[in-house]
Amino acid sequence: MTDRLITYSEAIREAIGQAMEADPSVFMMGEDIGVYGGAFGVSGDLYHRFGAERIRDTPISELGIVGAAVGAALVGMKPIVEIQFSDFTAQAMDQIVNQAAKIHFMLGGELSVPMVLRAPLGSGTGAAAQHSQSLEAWFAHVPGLKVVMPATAQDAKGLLLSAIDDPNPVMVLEHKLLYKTSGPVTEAAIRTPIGKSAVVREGKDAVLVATGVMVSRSLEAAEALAEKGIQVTVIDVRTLSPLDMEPIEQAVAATGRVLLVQEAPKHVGFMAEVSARLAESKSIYSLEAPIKRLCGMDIPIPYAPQLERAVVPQIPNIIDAVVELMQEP
Amino acid sequence: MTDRLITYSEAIREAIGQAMEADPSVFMMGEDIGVYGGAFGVSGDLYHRFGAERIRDTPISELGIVGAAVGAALVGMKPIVEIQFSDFTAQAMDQIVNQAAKIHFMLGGELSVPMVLRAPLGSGTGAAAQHSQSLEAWFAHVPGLKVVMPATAQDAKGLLLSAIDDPNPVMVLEHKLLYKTSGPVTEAAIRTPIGKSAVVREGKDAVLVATGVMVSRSLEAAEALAEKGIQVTVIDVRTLSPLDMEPIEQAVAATGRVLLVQEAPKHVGFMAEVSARLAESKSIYSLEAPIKRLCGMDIPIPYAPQLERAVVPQIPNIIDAVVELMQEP
Amino acid sequence: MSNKITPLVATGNQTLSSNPDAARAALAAMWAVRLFEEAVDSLFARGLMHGTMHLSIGQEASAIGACAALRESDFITSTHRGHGHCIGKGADLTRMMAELLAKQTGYCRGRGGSMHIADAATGNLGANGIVAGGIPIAAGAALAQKLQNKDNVVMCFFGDGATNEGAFHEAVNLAAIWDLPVVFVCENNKYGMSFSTEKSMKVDNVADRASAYGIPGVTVDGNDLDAVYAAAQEAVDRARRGEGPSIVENITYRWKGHSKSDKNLYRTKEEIEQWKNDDPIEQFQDKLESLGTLSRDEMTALAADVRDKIRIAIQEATTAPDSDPAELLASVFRQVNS
Amino acid sequence: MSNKITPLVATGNQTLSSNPDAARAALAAMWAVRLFEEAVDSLFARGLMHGTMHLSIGQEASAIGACAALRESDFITSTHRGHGHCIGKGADLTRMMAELLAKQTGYCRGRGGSMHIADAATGNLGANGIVAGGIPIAAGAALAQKLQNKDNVVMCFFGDGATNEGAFHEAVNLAAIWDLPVVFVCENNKYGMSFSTEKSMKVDNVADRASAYGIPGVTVDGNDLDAVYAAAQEAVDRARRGEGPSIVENITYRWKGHSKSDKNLYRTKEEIEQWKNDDPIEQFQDKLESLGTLSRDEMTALAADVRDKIRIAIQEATTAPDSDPAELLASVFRQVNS
Ligand SMILES: Cc1ncc(C[n+]2csc(CCOP(=O)(O)OP(=O)(O)O)c2C)c(N)n1
Ligand SMILES: Cc1ncc(C[n+]2csc(CCOP(=O)(O)OP(=O)(O)O)c2C)c(N)n1
Ligand SMILES: [Mg+2]
Ligand SMILES: [Mg+2]
Repeated sequence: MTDRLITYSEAIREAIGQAMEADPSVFMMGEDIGVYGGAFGVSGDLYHRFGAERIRDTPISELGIVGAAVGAALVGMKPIVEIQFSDFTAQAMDQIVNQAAKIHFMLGGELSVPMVLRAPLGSGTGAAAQHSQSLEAWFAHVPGLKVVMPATAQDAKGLLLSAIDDPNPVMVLEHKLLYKTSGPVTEAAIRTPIGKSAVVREGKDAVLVATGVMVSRSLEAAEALAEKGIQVTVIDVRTLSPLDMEPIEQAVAATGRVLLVQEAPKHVGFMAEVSARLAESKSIYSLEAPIKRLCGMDIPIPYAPQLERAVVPQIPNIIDAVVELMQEP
Repeated sequence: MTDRLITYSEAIREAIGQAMEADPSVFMMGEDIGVYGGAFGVSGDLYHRFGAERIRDTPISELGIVGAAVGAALVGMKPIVEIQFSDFTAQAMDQIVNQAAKIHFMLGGELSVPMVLRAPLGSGTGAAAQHSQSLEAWFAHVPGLKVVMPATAQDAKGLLLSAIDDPNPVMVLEHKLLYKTSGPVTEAAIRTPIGKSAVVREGKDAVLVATGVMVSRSLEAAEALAEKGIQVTVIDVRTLSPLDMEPIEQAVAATGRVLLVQEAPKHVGFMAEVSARLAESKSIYSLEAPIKRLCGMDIPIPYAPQLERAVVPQIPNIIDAVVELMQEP
Repeated sequence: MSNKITPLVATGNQTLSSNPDAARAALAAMWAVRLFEEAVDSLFARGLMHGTMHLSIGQEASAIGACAALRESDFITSTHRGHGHCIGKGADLTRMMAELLAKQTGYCRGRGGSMHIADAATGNLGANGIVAGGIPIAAGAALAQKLQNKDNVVMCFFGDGATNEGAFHEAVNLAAIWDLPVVFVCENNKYGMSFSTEKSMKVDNVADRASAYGIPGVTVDGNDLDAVYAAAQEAVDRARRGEGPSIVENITYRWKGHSKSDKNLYRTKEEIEQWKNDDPIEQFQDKLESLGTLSRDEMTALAADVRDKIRIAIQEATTAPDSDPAELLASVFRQVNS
Repeated sequence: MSNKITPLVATGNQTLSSNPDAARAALAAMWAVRLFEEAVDSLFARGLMHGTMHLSIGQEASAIGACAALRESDFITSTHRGHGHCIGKGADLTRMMAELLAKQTGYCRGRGGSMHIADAATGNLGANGIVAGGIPIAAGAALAQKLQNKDNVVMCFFGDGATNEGAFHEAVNLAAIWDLPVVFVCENNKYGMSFSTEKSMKVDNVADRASAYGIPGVTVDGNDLDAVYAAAQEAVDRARRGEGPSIVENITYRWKGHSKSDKNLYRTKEEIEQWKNDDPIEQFQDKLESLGTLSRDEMTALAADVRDKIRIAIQEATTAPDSDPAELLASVFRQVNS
């Protein structure tokens, strides 16, 4: 793997650029993705490289844009839609859920919707409750959608390229706090397979399963725990649907202790599914402690920085939760 | 309790009528709820009893209607919105999730949104993928929303009246297949408390936890199982958020075996949360078998009757799953 | 062995009624819609069909007149009341019937039913169970034509009620600002389910809404096949020339209830009767006779021929295999290497 | 101890500039918006404020002229660019500043920030972080007035970009068909973030969209306080008389970037400079002087007085307690017996 370091945003931009060069049917639609360069600067100079037709600025019409992507995808294009904040997918749920996700199956299989929907989720920017949600559980619950959450710059590129290749609608949920973080990213148009979880650190005492920005927080917590003599495995789920449980089950079998970490509110969140899968499989017999979850509180994200920090898991919370977990039962 | 039998629809209509007589601030909005009487006949004659102002027919504008309900609720009204099929809540997600659910908290606590949103969910009517979804997991995951799913005529009345009393937004998810089913319903304006699960049958061998139409299917399965000598407890969750785990944990402690039954697709569905709550509590130590889920397949609901039946749990499936469960480990 | 009616024939700035071939094809198509739906209605009444059903009987001229302006390579998006659009674009009657009868040989392999018939081969991107759901999709398909430098047009069907959905507003605006080759055909049958246009909007015509998007909007007698065709052809030509979208509003009426649950409490028997006297098929036949384009005998023979096709559709569909649950799980996603 | 400017004064069919009290109140309000936002801008620049920020500097006449037409019992819904609306309706400057500084004493107890300031006491139903999110809410609040037989009016503020959202379409249509007492005030500052109105719509003015709903729509110079007030007052009176909603479009311009991330790549320095020469406050002051309504000295004193209020707001807010995490869990729902 390369040791070239670029940011998560740059990796996404590079992926889009490479896909658009390779395939004229790939194009992008979104609000302020053109000369503005995107609300989070992700599309950057793509507008100047590919022009206004293929890097298409749109009015503030999320439902219309996503619907237009569905229609374009039905007749041979490969649209990439950027929704400025994942919170605004609420505006487009009909086209995402009732149209894009169902068309291939419901209409008999001839037509399909090779569409990619990119949206930044997560808190930590002081943007308050309507601009900070983590709604991945909604999409993972919808048959017909694939859902990925890249946690590194490399996967931001690799998962997006796989999503663009995929003949089905794929939701790519990026984390705002990761855009400016850097990591080694392969220059070639590499693919990260959709549907594969990744073991990003190995340890014999317990397993941390995380998504999005919680992956890097779990890794930092793991460092601190190592100093306390607790060796933890960290698994980056990467694809929420279809979900790859195998590495998770193996790690749980090996350690007997697991902590599931997500930023989203706990109640009926994604990690409930990981827990339920473990509890209904033979993994349950190798557990030495309850299956613990460390999640966001069931509270809208507040504006004040100290409040915002208080409602989602921070590194010290992860450390404490693992220490507790080691004391179980 | 009364032995007067009325249908689930009649019970809902009776609740709305009693609430509107008792409180002039209660009114209803929805598509074809007036002279048409509602797509499923629920509003029936209310239009003739209360007139066009308070039983308000609307254009086909789900987002607008729900938003109007939010606005009316902010200034002292108690709107009840009927969404013709719960699938169309997709059109209104912004107002439900980004507005109604967050306003009280996000705006500092002075304002609140005492709104009730009624919507029929579920399959079994041959209406195919866009008219048959069970989306309760979405709403249960949203902080600021309360979510109830009445499984009997009595609760259809009692939970709705509690929802109307509640100063917060409440989603009342009714099941289409239950509208024409009858049960004993108290004539007085009784309340079923929001936030209380109900043990609807007791048995020493295993626990069935169910929602919506799966409650009656579980009870029928329980009858058949009793003949096989298997005594099961059946719990009707009734309120998905806030969730009352106490009776569930007690029953699991007593029997050691549990099957969670839902119509919605399995992946990241509501029952994953029930499973995760059991697995992270002391209940896990009293388990004699894995925590099993019997759910809808992760497939859009198909039109053909035999296909439609095949993708959601039927009584024989429940019976088989319990028999299997008894053989674990 | 396909079971289709002969394709519709466009006549440019001539009327359909003045051209024997075009008139024959259009009349056959209208009969096909009428007879297909009458058959479906009775199958339903006899409990041989399940689900629900939205019939367009009385609206045949709107669907057929509009589709007559399209090329084979053009696309349509349709609605819950879509049998007419489907037939107008050239669908196979047996496969349509098979879908409604939940058969493996149906257009959706029995997964969609009446509300979801699609036919990639004839450019039918699908009926839609979501009111206004197809409008943004049509705009997107039209955007694709532009990006692919093709001169195909997308015809987007929807009802009067659909124009109150946000999806209509956003999609028509997108089509307008990007000059997309789409024709928005509003089939204004006076009601969205039970809610009349007098109540659902403060303007007289849906076409009055075009001005908000800076595009042309026309209102025509939707039961007059020639009028519908003329308006549609003009809008299609405009779109094909790259001059952007238009709204064509066809004023028509559904004779049957909205769906199976409709007791018609929101409209009077008189109103229904009055509109039945304005039968689009009768009207067109009288015109053809008076113009001498076709004789009564030819027309009778033509109707009988269509009736046979419907009979065949029912026979073939009834004996076809039921759709197969075994294939469901593998059908949710298109396989990555297919 | 409240820290407010004196309430705005309506002048019926007279101009605000012709009435010393009204002129004084309106000028003070415009200065309050300008100086509040300049203060906020520098607090932000100095890293003393977090989150993001949408400033309305340059648009003061739109917010204040419109609010001047309202009674205390009337309501408003506001936007992400809402400081002007908030002040126009009579908000406390210290509590506003405290909210932006994430303090317990802020309007939202530090939970909402700039994008969510609401003030039940002055009928401000809340700013909204969702573009067009407040429009259906305004329609609903207006419906409530009707159902409660009150003669209050709801003024709904939104931007040009918001009119491309389905929420705008659905809500304006509802207000129109039900003749609701709501005034839709579009603050057309030429851009939705970076997307110009020339690109986002094919009509010249947002007011042209009113015809699609059968309601009046007017476009006025949004930097001319008297013009804004006159249009707003007419629409408010109409609404109060039960004659239904209108769209009032104020053509204006934001001097600052859309938000903190804006590099102004989509517009020219010249354009910005040109609009700065059309300063609504300057304009109004010149007019007051030439009319002899107020003297320069009076106006200077008035501005200085507002500046003190802003200084006090910063002082009081800065020393207020930070918002308290302990109360969060109990604050998601209103308690059932409260
Ligand atoms: C988003 C949505 N809302 C409501 C419905 C229920 N519904 C189905 S058809 C219909 C009426 C549609 O009226 P119109 O658009 O005029 O078409 P028509 O039925 O008259 O042909 C309604 C309300 C739906 N399918 N989708
Ligand atoms: C539904 C939604 N889409 C997109 C955004 C991001 N956004 C915030 S403000 C804005 C521009 C709004 O433009 P306009 O309505 O003209 O108001 P202005 O900012 O010019 O005052 C955008 C795109 C949002 N907050 N909500
Ligand atoms: Mg109609
Ligand atoms: Mg603007």
